[in-house]
Amino acid sequence: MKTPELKRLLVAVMTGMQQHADELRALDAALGDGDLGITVSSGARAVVAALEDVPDDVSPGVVAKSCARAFATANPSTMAALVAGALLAGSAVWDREEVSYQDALDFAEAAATSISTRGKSQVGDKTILDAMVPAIEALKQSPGPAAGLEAAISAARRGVDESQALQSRRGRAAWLQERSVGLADPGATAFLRFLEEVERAG
Amino acid sequence: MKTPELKRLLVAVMTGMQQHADELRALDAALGDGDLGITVSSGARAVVAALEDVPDDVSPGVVAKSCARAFATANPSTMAALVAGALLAGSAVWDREEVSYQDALDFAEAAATSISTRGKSQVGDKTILDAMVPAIEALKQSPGPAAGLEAAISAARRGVDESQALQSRRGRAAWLQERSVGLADPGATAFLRFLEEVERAG
Amino acid sequence: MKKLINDPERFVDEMVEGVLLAHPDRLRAVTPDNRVLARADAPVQGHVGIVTGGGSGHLPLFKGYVGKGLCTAVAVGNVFSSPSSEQCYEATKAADGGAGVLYLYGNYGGDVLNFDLAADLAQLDDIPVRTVLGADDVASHPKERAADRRGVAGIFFAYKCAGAAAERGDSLDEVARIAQQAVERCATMGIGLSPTILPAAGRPTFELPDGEMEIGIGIHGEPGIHRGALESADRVADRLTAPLVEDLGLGRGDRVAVLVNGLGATPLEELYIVYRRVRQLLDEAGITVARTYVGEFATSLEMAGASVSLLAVDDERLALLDAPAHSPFFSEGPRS
Amino acid sequence: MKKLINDPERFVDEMVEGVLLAHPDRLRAVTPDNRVLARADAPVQGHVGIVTGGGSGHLPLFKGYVGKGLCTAVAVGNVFSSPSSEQCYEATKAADGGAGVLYLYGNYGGDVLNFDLAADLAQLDDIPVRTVLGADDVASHPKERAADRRGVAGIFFAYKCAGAAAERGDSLDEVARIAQQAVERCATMGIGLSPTILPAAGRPTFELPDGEMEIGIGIHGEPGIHRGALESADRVADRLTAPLVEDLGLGRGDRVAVLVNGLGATPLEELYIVYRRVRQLLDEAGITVARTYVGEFATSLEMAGASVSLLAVDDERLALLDAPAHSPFFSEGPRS
Ligand SMILES: Nc1ncnc2c1ncn2[C@@H]1O[C@H](COP(=O)(O)OP(=O)(O)O)[C@@H](O)[C@H]1O
Ligand SMILES: Nc1ncnc2c1ncn2[C@@H]1O[C@H](COP(=O)(O)OP(=O)(O)O)[C@@H](O)[C@H]1O
Ligand SMILES: [Mg+2]
Ligand SMILES: [Mg+2]
Ligand SMILES: [Mg+2]
Ligand SMILES: [Mg+2]
Repeated sequence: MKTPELKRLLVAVMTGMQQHADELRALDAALGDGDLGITVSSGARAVVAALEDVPDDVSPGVVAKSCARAFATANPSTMAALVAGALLAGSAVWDREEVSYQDALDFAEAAATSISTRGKSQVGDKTILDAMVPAIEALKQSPGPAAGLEAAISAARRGVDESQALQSRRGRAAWLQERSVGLADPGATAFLRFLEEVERAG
Repeated sequence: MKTPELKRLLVAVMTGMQQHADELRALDAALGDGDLGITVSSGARAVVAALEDVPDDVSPGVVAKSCARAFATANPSTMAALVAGALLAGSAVWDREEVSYQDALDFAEAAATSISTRGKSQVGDKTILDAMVPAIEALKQSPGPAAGLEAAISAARRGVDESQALQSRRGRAAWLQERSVGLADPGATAFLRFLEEVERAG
Repeated sequence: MKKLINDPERFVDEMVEGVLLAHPDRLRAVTPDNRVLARADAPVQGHVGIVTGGGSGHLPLFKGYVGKGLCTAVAVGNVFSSPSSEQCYEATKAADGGAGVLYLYGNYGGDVLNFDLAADLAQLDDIPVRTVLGADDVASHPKERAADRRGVAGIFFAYKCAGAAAERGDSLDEVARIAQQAVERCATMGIGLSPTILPAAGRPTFELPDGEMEIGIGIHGEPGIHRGALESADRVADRLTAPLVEDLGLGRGDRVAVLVNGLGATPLEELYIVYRRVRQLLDEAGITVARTYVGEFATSLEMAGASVSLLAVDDERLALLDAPAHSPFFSEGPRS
Repeated sequence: MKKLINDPERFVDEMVEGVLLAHPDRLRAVTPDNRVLARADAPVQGHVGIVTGGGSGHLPLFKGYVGKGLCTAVAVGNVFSSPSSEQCYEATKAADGGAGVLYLYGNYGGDVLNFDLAADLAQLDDIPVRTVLGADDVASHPKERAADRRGVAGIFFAYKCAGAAAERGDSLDEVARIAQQAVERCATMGIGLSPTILPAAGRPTFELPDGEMEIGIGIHGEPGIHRGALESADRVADRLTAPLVEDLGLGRGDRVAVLVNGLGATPLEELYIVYRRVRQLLDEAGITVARTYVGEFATSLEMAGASVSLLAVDDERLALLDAPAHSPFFSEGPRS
């Protein structure tokens, strides 16, 4: 995939993401402060706007960097900072003209590592990582993009569902302690919606 | 009527008045600040409590003075101050052991004059006087207590009804200007309810 | 009812008890029922005393303006209800330092009746009393009847000016003159977005459906001059400001102090958004904003809404505004 | 929505514009987008700079504590949302007077991530940075995890102490030590009675039926430790105070400063009713209340509710609390 196609895909995905603002607001209101809807919708809108100014002749890595900056400053919450950091980490492995399925995998792994490092968090803490890490694992185990995406979505969905039973250990949701049990993590759900939008756009 | 009977009558009337708190609150909320319900209910309660401490061997004038003090301090609003002043003015003409129908009339006239003087108000300003003055007029024209009370109630009711069409010229309600037209004056209504309670108790 | 209270009947008593416990070095109870409070150092010998008072539910009004450079004593009524004449009279005695006493309070029937009676009592004690009524709400009466207007947030300016004059030792006549001018050169208009609930009544004092506004509302929820769908902050600021400029006859080159006051539940953020527009309007009209106050100065329990006050100022009035003033609720300038 | 706003997306920008228009002599914009503000006289050469920041919607927190004897600069986020790392970095540069910079803000994930990044950038400029996190909300974590608690109203005490230390010329290490101790010796717990509405979302951030209360609520409406039917003010004060006394290990003979803070829509009268009970409890426990603060110090837009904070004090900390501090939103003591 080259830059023009990547940009088109991202615009489609980020446009789609804005429709999930309500759901994410509600989930974050139950477990946190209710601003994740705004973070995702204004962040996605900012990414779309930023992509308009990105020329077609830059590398996919530069595209990711632009997205990172736009998402980070639109509504700089925890999620915005973690996602932006993740995109920056991923962009570092994308310094080429065209990216392959393997490159996408490498990007995702670098991104997850970044979130884990900056957030001092791991799978089981009931964060975005509970959807992201199993999804990456499923991608790795799949033969190619199409099957991979489907497997990743299933894995992310399972991650969201299974982590409901857990207690949140990071971010605002951790303050809820036992009362967080039974609720879905907003960040993990956002990641699931992201994968679904990729499937829809692709 | 002597002091013990007067006290019994007043306790009955003031107990009954507390049931009109809601209506008076609502009327005062529409035309003013909504506190007339409290003024009347807490004032009436204070009068009942004060009457318990009034010995039977004082003059009816002293009874009226005790009521004035109790009503004035319970919730010292406009109405409380005007009514207390009116009772004090009335009590001055009651310095005797037993009061007659004529004494009641004199009391009422002194009371109305006090309100008019202190409030710088007259009939037509859409205040308590719009019910009180016609009621006193009806009393004067009647042969005796029973017929008099009935006539007074009718006159007061007419006063309340007719003054609805007027614009309030005194107190908070005056700020409403044209918007006060069509609403009943809370103070005039309170006076009507007072007469009705006297009839019920008698 | 979203209220943090105990027995509604004890609302005022417990509130005053809290105030006295919190600020024992600044305020003292004059009467055993705690309904009359004075500056800890009152009376100030040789200085004019200033007595204020009125119903409760308006904090920092009224008791919050008892302090150095402000009022000397206050009579505390029940919620939205006048103090009694005895209480006003006790406040008068506590404030009298031998130079006479100014009554400075809002123009409400019950208050006027009770303070007038207190003045009669004070006269028997040879305490000279003058009365100046806060009457700044332009929505309550047209200019021809300016003296009949109700008093709202703008009384803060009168406290500030009269308090500074009394503190520097002005005569009763002079303090009264300064207060009267501050009242006459001040105009206020407010907007209500939600009603208030009297603790003892447990119910809204008036109906105001969600999404509606009442322009010209009083600080007890008295109806205003226009009710309609809630508009933007800028449009509301336009509606509130234009009549004030008109009423005070302000024009290019004039100077004003601005007070944007919150009625209770409206966030400070929104008051600054309103101020922004007020300021734009005044700038456009060539009127200089010499001093700005934004915050809660006169509230109505948990009412949502705001008011805008303008005070026309000259050098004299500015100096009075800038004089130090210190109460537990309002503090500005050096503390002596 | 009972809000006096214009375009919800411009809520913060217009609010900050209003603040700058109102207080041009005290605050200045550091960046053209007005999202970084500093004391008008910043940086103060040779003195430690204190940078704070966080989401908007909490006035007077955060920008209200920028002033003499308080913080030096602030990074202003969107409503309930962290400022960006660039904004934090700009604030750092504006605050640096050559003696290093203390970051003092509330313990929230987004803020920590962005301030940490700013500290990395500042290091490249050779500006020494230390970080102290407000973490006083005992409802958010048990004592074993005290450092993970969220920061709420008690950060006021840390501002006051650290600001006084910076103002008198203490070193960065010393200012950081004083701030850290103020955080550690402070505990807060709050109650929410109604939710708050984000201007841009236009909907309550959480559900809280009328007549219910959330004990232990955070200043963004984060759930607390108990939800149930609203109780009397005294009972609520009991619930809020006991855990603080326990957490700080306070006992007979200890001294504290008390802060009763309103979350936005709760009338000042009710805060004093709460204070009354808090005071009774401390008196009964033989704990001396050395200083009292009642009012709005850290809000959550129009949320109804309150919080109680206790700060354990000794003579040193009392002197820091009593040092003069002057911002447009908080003023105490002589102005130099
Ligand atoms: N330390 C962390 N590590 C990884 N993910 C985190 C961490 N803290 C929070 N998150 C994720 O961020 C989501 C909340 O994002 P957001 O609403 O932006 O946070 P906030 O409002 O607290 O700034 C959570 O649902 C969780 O998935
Ligand atoms: N100046 C006046 N003269 C006569 N009656 C008055 C006057 N002002 C008010 N009233 C009466 O008082 C009633 C309101 O009483 P109240 O609610 O106690 O007043 P407030 O709440 O303004 O103190 C009015 O309905 C009217 O009948
Ligand atoms: Mg959130
Ligand atoms: Mg009334
Ligand atoms: Mg009243
Ligand atoms: Mg957030």
